Amino acid sequence: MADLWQDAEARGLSEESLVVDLAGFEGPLDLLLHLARTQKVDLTRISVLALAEQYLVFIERARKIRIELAADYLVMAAWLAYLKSRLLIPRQAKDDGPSGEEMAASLAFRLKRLEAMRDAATRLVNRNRLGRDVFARGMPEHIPTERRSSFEASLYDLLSAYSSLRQRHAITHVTIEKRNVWSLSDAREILSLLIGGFEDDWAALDSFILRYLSDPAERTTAIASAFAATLELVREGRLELRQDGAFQPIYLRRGPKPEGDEDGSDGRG
Amino acid sequence: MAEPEDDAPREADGGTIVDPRRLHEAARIAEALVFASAGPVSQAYIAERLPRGVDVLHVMRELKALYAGRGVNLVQLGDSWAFRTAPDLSFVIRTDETEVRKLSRAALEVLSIIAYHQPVTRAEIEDIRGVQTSKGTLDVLMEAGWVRFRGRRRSPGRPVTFGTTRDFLDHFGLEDLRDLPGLEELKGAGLLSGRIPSNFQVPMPLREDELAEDEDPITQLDLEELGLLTPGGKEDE
Amino acid sequence: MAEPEDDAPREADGGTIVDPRRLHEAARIAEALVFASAGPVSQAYIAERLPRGVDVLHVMRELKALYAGRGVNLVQLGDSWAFRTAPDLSFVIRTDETEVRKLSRAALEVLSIIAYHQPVTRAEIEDIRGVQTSKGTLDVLMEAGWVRFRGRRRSPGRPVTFGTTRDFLDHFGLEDLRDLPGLEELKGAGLLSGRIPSNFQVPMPLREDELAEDEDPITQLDLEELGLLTPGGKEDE
Repeated sequence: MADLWQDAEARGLSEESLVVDLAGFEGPLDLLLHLARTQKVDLTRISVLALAEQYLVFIERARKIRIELAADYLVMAAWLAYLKSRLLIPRQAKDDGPSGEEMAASLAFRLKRLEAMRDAATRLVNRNRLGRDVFARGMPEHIPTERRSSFEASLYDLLSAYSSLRQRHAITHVTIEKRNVWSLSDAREILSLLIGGFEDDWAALDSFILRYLSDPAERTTAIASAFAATLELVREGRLELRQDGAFQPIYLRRGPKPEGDEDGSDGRG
Repeated sequence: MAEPEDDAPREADGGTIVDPRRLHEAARIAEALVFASAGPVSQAYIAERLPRGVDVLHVMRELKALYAGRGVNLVQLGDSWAFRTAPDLSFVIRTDETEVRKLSRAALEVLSIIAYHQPVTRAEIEDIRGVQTSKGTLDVLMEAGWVRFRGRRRSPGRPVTFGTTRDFLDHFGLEDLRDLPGLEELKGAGLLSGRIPSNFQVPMPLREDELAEDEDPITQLDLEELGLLTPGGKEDE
Repeated sequence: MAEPEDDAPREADGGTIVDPRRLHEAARIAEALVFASAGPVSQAYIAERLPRGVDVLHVMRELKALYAGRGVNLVQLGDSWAFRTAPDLSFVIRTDETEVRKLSRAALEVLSIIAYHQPVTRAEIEDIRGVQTSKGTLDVLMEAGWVRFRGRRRSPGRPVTFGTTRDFLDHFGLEDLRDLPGLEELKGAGLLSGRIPSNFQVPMPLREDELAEDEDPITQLDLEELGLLTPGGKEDE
């Protein structure tokens, strides 16, 4: 493990260039996967702690050189900071949050799964593809009408016709001013992203959210909006809240109704 | 499509006709139908046009074997059939104009996730990739005709599910979704599920109190040295 | 089926190579070239792509013989070659040569409005589209069997309401009208951009067999009155 740390230190320079390349990454998991690869170990044997640390260092640098980071990256940073604290601090007796090991396992799983899909994608494009390696009849003599109808249209045709029609008539000219406050929907979206990462146990995430998701100037608006969004999510049953006493940390966990319209990542059977 | 299920053994299977003349005639018809079309032709469509009492699947399999060693092969794509040039001859046929749709990395990734995880919701795709799917990615895949809306998940919110099409099979030369490369291994490793499989091994974070053989306990000093403690020692509770 | 080289070990015209393996390979190449080409392929073009020392004409003749009894024949057109369906099988190819027409943009729009907004009257369709709907458009959709009269609105003039049919669901691969993607999903798939007003809604269509509160079922009498009953009373169900 010590080797890995030194490794990370030695890579300081390349990380610098990574920061500049941020646009080349497909989101935080992609970045993590890249960092994990540079550990040059099998994914099942990576040091999750080292990885979390590398990621956080990376994010810090990006922020220092004022690269605007998408919320996805910051959400991951908040989660990893929380994971780190879980892994490093001995467990408190009354603490019923997810264990660091569980969180690490879930991260390792997600990385492994993403990597597997990457490999699958590569194998897929390298197959013999129609029109490149394999060819169809160049001079077709007929088109089988397999449907009873003599009209051809796909669901995609239908939906895109509908969408563009409705859109055409709905467009009104609205200019939205760029604002430096967190809107309720910003906060809601960020929280929703995090809910996906929650296990079914309580987690004291609020402090990490604030640390990573807002610069000091925005902190007040962030607190206000995040709290309001939290309440809204609680009301919808997608989140539960707990606070043991005044000024104590606020714990969050996934509510009984995780799958909403857009998110809720655990609805599969 | 309301196609009469085509692999259902019709009356044929029991006492299939073996008259070689009729079989040959049926093979000729099937061959002509598929050969004349650029796109895949469904087995049900072929069956409807064969002499009564002939087992389509039997005919198609014979034809497939007949063409196996030739420059043009008969391939099965889901419940359809098509003639395609043999892959090893691509070097002769490929011209400068031949060009296949270029997919962005994101689109390719989303495509494979849909292929391997279908039916899959957008939220699940995003969960796997850890990033929101940008507008246009799914759009491109649907426009290419490789991805379609499949239905809705029977879960709160009834999210729409995505799946792949027959054109997808055709384009990537897959007989069936089961032929997706590495599908079985991925399934076996639990990597096509939303949950961590019980046999998933993460050796790294051992329990706090356990140390690997080659490991020394980490101390507060180490942490500071490594710069892991943020100013103010917040980690220290 | 006989492979070409089975009867090949004779001295070919003019003392060319007769190695059956090479001949077979040449035949495969020629076959694939002719198959994949968009028009007849000249013999010279094929010759250029065959292994050196192989006699094209010999190869093509062998191939022609090979395909002679099959459902697809190799035919010579001047100095070019092409595959054609065997003439005696033209009946199979022709049977349903009802041309498949692409649905026009207007028809697609009207169809989608009917699908999402059903039960919907003609005036409402025009209101949503912002243009008048020609009678032909609705006729085409009726002819396709995708749209039907559902009932009559209990409002002045008792306008007829339109809805989709079972065939519509079949054609578009939907199990249920509620499988049509909603606002969020259209957005997610990149079909709707984010720049839409907040009050923008995509309705959830009423199922085929559900009547809206202000809707009466359509009767035989209505259809007759509207002059919509085709001879034979097909609408009657």
